[in-house]
Amino acid sequence: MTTHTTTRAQTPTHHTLSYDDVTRTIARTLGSPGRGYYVLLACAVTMLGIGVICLLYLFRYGLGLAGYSMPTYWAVYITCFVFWVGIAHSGTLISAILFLFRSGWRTAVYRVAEIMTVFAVMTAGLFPLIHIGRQWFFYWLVPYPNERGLWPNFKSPLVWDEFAIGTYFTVSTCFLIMGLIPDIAAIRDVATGWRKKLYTLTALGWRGTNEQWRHYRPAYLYLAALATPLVLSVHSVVSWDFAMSQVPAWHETLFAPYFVAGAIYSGCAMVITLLIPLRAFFQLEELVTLHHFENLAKLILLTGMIVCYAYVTEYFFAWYGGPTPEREAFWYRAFGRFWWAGWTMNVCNAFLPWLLWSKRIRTNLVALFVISIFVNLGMWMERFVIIAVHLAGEPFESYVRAGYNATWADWGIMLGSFGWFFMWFLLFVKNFPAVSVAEVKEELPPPEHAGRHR
Amino acid sequence: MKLESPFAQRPTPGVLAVFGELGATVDAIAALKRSGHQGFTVYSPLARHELEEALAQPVSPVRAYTLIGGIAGCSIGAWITLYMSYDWPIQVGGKPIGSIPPYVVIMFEMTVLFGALTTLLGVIFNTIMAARQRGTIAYDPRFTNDKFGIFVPAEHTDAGPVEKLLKGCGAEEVRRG
Amino acid sequence: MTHGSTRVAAGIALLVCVAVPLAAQGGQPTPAVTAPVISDTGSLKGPRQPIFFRHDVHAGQSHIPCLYCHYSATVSSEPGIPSLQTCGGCHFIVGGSTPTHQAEIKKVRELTSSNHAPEWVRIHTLPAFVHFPHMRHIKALGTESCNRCHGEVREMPQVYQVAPLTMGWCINCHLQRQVTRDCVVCHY
Amino acid sequence: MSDGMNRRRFLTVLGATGGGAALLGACGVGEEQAQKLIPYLTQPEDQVPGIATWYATTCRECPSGCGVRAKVREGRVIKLEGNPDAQVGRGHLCARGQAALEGVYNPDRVTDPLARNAQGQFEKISWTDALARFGANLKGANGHLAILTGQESGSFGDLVDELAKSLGGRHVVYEPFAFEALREGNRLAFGTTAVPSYDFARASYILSFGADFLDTWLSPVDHQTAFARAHGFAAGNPAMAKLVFVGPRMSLTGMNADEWLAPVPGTEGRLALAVASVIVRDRLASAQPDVGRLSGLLGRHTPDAVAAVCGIDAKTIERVARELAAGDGLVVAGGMAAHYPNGAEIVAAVNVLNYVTGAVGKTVQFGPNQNVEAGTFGQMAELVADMAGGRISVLVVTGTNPGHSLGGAFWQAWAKVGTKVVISPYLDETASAADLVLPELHPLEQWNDSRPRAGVWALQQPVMQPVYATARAAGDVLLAAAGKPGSFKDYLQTSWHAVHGRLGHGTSFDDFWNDALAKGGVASAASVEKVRLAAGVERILAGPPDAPALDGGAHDPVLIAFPSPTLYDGRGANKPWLQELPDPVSKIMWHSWVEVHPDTATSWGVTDGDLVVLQSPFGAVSAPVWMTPAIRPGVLAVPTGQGHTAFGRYAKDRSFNAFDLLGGAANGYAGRTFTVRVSVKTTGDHRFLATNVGDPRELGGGEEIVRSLTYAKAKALKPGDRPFRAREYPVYADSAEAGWAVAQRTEAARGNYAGHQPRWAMAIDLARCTGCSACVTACYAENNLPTVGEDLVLRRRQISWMRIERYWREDDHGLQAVVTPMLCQQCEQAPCEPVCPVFAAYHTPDGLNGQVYNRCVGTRYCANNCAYKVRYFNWFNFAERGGEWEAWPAPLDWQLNPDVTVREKGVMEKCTFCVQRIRGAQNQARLEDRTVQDGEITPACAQSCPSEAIVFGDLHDPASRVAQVSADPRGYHVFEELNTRPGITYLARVVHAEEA
Repeated sequence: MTTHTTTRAQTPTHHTLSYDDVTRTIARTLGSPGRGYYVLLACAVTMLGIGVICLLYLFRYGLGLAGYSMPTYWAVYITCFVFWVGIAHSGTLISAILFLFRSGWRTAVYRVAEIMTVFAVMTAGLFPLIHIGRQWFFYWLVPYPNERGLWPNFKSPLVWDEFAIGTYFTVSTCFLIMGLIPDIAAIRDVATGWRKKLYTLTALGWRGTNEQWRHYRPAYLYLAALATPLVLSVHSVVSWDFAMSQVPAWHETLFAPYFVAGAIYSGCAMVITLLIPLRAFFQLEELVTLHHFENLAKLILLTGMIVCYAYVTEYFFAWYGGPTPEREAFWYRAFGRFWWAGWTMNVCNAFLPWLLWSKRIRTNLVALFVISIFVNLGMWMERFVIIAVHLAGEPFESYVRAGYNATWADWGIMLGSFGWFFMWFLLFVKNFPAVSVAEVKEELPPPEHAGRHR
Repeated sequence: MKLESPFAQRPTPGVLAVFGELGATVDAIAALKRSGHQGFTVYSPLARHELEEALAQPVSPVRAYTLIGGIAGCSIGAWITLYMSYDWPIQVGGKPIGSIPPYVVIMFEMTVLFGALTTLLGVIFNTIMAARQRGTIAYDPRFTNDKFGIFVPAEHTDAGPVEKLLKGCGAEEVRRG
Repeated sequence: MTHGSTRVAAGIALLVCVAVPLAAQGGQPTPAVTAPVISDTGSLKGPRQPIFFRHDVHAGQSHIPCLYCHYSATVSSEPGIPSLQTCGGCHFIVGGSTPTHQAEIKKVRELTSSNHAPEWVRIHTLPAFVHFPHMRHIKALGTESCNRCHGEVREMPQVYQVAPLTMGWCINCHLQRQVTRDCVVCHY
Repeated sequence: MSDGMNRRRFLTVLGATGGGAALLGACGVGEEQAQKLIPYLTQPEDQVPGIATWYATTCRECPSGCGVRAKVREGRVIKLEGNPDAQVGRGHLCARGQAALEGVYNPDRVTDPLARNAQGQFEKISWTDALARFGANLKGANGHLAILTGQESGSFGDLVDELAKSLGGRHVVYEPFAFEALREGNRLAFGTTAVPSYDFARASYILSFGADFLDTWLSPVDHQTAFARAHGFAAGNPAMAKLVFVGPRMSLTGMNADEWLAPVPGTEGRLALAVASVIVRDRLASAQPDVGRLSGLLGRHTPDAVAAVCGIDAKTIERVARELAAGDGLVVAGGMAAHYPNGAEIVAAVNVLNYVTGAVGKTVQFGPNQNVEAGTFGQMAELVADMAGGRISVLVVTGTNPGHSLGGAFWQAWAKVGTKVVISPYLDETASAADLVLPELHPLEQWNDSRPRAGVWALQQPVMQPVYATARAAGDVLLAAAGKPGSFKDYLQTSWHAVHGRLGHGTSFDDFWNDALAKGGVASAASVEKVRLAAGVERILAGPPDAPALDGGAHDPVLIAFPSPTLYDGRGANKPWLQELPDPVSKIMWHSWVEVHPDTATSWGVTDGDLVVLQSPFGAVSAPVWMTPAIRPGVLAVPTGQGHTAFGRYAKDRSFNAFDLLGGAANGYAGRTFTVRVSVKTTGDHRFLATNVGDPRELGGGEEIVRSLTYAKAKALKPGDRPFRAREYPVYADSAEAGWAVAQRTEAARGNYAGHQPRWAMAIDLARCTGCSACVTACYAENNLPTVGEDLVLRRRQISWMRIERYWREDDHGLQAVVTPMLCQQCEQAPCEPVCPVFAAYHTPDGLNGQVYNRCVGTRYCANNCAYKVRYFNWFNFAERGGEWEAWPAPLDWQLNPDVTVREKGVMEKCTFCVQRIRGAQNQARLEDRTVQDGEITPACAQSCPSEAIVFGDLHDPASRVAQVSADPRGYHVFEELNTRPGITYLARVVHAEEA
């Protein structure tokens, strides 16, 4: 344990920092916001507004306003759903799994990742409600005792999904709150004015006594232990929404690991996309260093390789397994009407990560930022290909194969979802510590006087 | 601090020492233990294994909450799926009415959900209780920032030796609370 | 001979036997009820109908079986609303005892002569996606079973809805009687 | 719906019934309900609320006059089906006939008499006023009067004749597609203008020269039933007729041919003679009397000589001749072959061929003649000339719409006519240009009769009270205006006294009449007459011109205008069911197209949907290209029916009018020429074809959906064979799979599922299915399917529970078109069911895939998981009053079936095997304390199918017909490898093709 500490202390990162510096740096980020912040917030709210208007139209006139067409019964909305769920994955991965692995570098970034997780799930959860035909009956999916004596069908992957997403949202939120308590307390003790009131209430009376730490530490560990299988399960369940069906290119045993890897892949990319501007914005350079970004980049590289492998496997088995519909589907992905989508996804997700083998790129923020954007794009496109394109290229009933064109209703609501996400994100980072206070301190050498060390 | 009223406690007399160094804090704890003091409170802005080792406290009951919650969740998951299937048997796709494999997913999710909730509630309950424990009256905002602290409950009569002991261990400041 | 004339003749026939109390008692499952004199119709339950048709007088006091007017309930999914001609069958002769009755009966005759049908307010309504075959239920429960869903109409001066007619309500009965709960039996 | 319009009865209909529920349910959200109950004043004696009444009448959607049974609920006719008692149709009805319903309830009917005022605008006038004016016109006409009607083979025709005579005018009959060539050809060959009846059922080899006897020619429904008997494959049936279709364009009939020969347009006659010459040369058929006369002349038409002319190689001609002579041959000529300037000669040549093979008197029967003799295009042309010459002062038009099918010349002449009176239910082109428009009752609302065939008297009776009480029967109007006493019904009955005299057999007239009403008519066998070759027949043999001279540039491509199988001559265009019914060949809806062979298209550099301008000497149209292998390269074809300039919201301004390209002059046989040479100009423009055909598949398509067997292979099959059996697991796994399956079933057989249950199933014989699409419209009518309109069809949002899929197969036997009806397969292990989160899609105890509309939340997962893609989603609220996507603008909603829920927006729907009919039969059986008998339940599609290709019943009852048919060795399941265990068994189609 001691050696562990020292090695961590020797990490090139914060050897100059004292506990106080950490508290101050992070407390500074919560100051009263500048104009830039309000501009961003306004943008987010506007996007959200557009989405809401489109949504109202959708409710009034029906799903026909979106681009759906037989046989493309699912399209942009479900794509966004899977995309956001995917984004939500890196958060718990970093905070839970890396916590269990005791990898110290997570402390500086995990809070951002967790915030992202919670709000991404919040966003994702909206889409299943938006995309159903009679949104006003969505609650029929919930097993509640009703006058008709009817229950939902627990054999349906959609019900699993509802449970998985619900659980994931709750647990991620618990995790976030857990991590926040000591930090809010820390901020409380340096804050003034109404913020002090706010933090005093939200700190739930935390004072860092040995009693509190005694319960807190194991609780955090158990949560992590619960969250870890959950992370892996959630996107597996989401992938089963597809894998449980018999649609060629959906019906694959590979899907669960393939989706989980993809999710972490896109999640880490999103963390980078958010963290780079945030770091500059809040001047967190001392806390969030290149070292962290490189580690994230390595995660992207790893998962990217898995995704790449999955793509290759899909094609290989379509050819090797040999059922015509399967081959049909993958032929369509590569050379069909939507070849461009297929190739965007291949390039962004399977080829781009190879760049990260080079340390120069891994440690170049600009390059990382650009790559992360493309990874996000690619992962959105992957879901679009799997969902919309493979439905359009109906391989069984060749007679109904048809094109698909998204409409303003699709794009509008997708835009709204981004607005929704960024609105919450911005509101949060300005009011609660976006970087862990207590845990960053754990990475620092404890204050000692020279010569008294033993 | 008026604002702490929701968590206000009855005052306890005692000595509060503020430490700038971890090592000193650890020494003080050891010293207090040696001189037979019980129920003193240690403040630290972060969790340090040195402190835990020095205090050697009993294991937290939180793990029990997690376990109970998990088991409860799993069984609830099993119950709703099976009960609801047989309550109104409806055939789909020629599958058995109550078929376990798909229901495992629900059971798993419920396990995690309940496990996590009980843990969080448990820890919040415990920490708030801890905050209400005697001796936690004297507090210094720096304890969540960069200082460690020890509060030893002591009547005025025998506060002197405690102060000396803490000073001796390298407390940066010692005051009566 | 058309339905119409059948009804007139049958009406008169029925009238005759109703006139004979014993005959009227004969085979009636419910004891003879004498319909109360209603002074304040405003206080009655149920919506106000264009004609103050008193089921308690017709079905209760006079023991006219439900199926005499709602004759198609035994053969069809629809119970049907009697045509004014059916009313005419009896009120061709019966003019009513009290002035209030006479007033209402006058309405019937006027409507008939002026070729206007009264617009009865619908009381028992099922959503359009539910198909309720009356004849199946009467076949199963007997011709006197109307009250199981419609309540004791025999005692209602003005008809009002008794049963909630919700799905759960249907299902409970089906469960008790152990008949099918299959969705597509009613929903298609 | 004009307001005062018998509102009382409308509400009556509503209130007294649950029908009201469905009806008002149509106004938006499904929960809505009738809130007022309006009883009948006088209970109609034959109407019990909730129980359908059936009336027999006669279809007037085309001249063939099929018998119809109208299903009436609460005073509204809600469905039309074939009348089994009728001589014509025999219980079946084509799509056009069934769509007559949307004629009655058409939202664009004329409700009041309209007169043109000073400003040239229509204004409503009272009937008394209207009749006064009309009467004055008739009197004032003093002789310069013409009454123009459509084909009227019954009393109404006679009445018009009499009136015209008494008023000194004349009665002209105008049918855009009359049969002049047929009549003239018969006269040339046999000296009679009678049109015989053709016994397809008896033929073992059918050679059709352009005759579209399955789509529009003479009596298609009858022909199809008979053809299915002859051409369908029954196990152990030694003879299965072979159909060879000769014509430059493959029509629906051509699609069902075992062999398609595409000669140079207009040379069909030579081809027929060549075949005849081979038969005579090789004495293939027993020599007929005075064939000797011909042999010499026939000698000129040697296969080699003809081959060069018509582009069919000599070997084929020889083969066809031998095959034809081998059995009971039947050669028919019509359709495009009879639309050339030399159509009559072609028909005559074909007659000679029939004569030579000895078919005349056997499969070609003079005597029970088709009654299509009234009126020629020549007479119409004369009338137009007289109109132009100002010799007509009063023109009365009823039952026909010349304004659509005749071009500019007609309109110029029209302007010269003093008073134009149109008696019509709709404001079609002619009516909207008239001076006086009198609202006519729809044929389903008025009395009439017709004699479709010698020996057949079909009665037409009103099946419901008029939708618009202000409309009147044309007969009554004419009688009243002419000041004659009595109503048209009296006139009808008088004329029926004559029939009674002939067929009454001593019964009282009332009994006779009522019996006729109940049966839909009376019939007497017409004796077959012998015919001999006419004297002038040599003229034909001297040889019809190789190819006729056509109007237009000599080197321009030939264009064939053919009657649309769905819209016919355009009279179907105001019916959304027909507009949204994919054309059986092109599968295009809501607009018109020009058929171009891919080679030709590439040479022009155009592709599907590119707009080209077709310029004929008579007019020009801009038409979207549809590339199809089913047409001879260099030949173009366009359907008639679209391009209306009036005729209501569904017909107006759609695509182009093919008639604009045709000349108005009568040709040699007093007929109209429907072929013309057109110059083609490509425009840059493009439109998407409104079709339901999917994008082509890279790796082939349709093979596992439509299976085919050669005749020889099919004959060789023994009971128990399963040539198409697919297995997805090895043999040794059988027992395990069986055990597993048993375990699954027992685990699943709880609650409602316990005990013995029926398993509703269907068998579809693809050897009989012709793709005529009657079933599709039947489904629309029975199940309240909304028509979504062109825009949504373009977005692939058509809601058609039953779709007829058409694939092309190019093999060494030439081009084959294969069709199959695709509908919900009602799988036993349905992929759609388990994925529904709310049990809206689930399995019913009687083996259906239930779809509970009111439970559905619309996740659409079921549709994704359905390999057959037969689930359809309500993207919008198609029942919203006045909504943008309203499918049933009043009073179209009166056609809604009260037994079927009108689906709300956002729910999934699909074929239910007509579960409402199943429940109906079960309820009836329960009332009678018996079980449902086999054959008691017939889904709408099966009922309508003219080739009787669909069998429905309980698969668990081994005695049931469906169980037996499903056991046929030809039987297979689509995508059997998915192990969904469908309830629908397809029987592979059988093709005549020489074994390789």
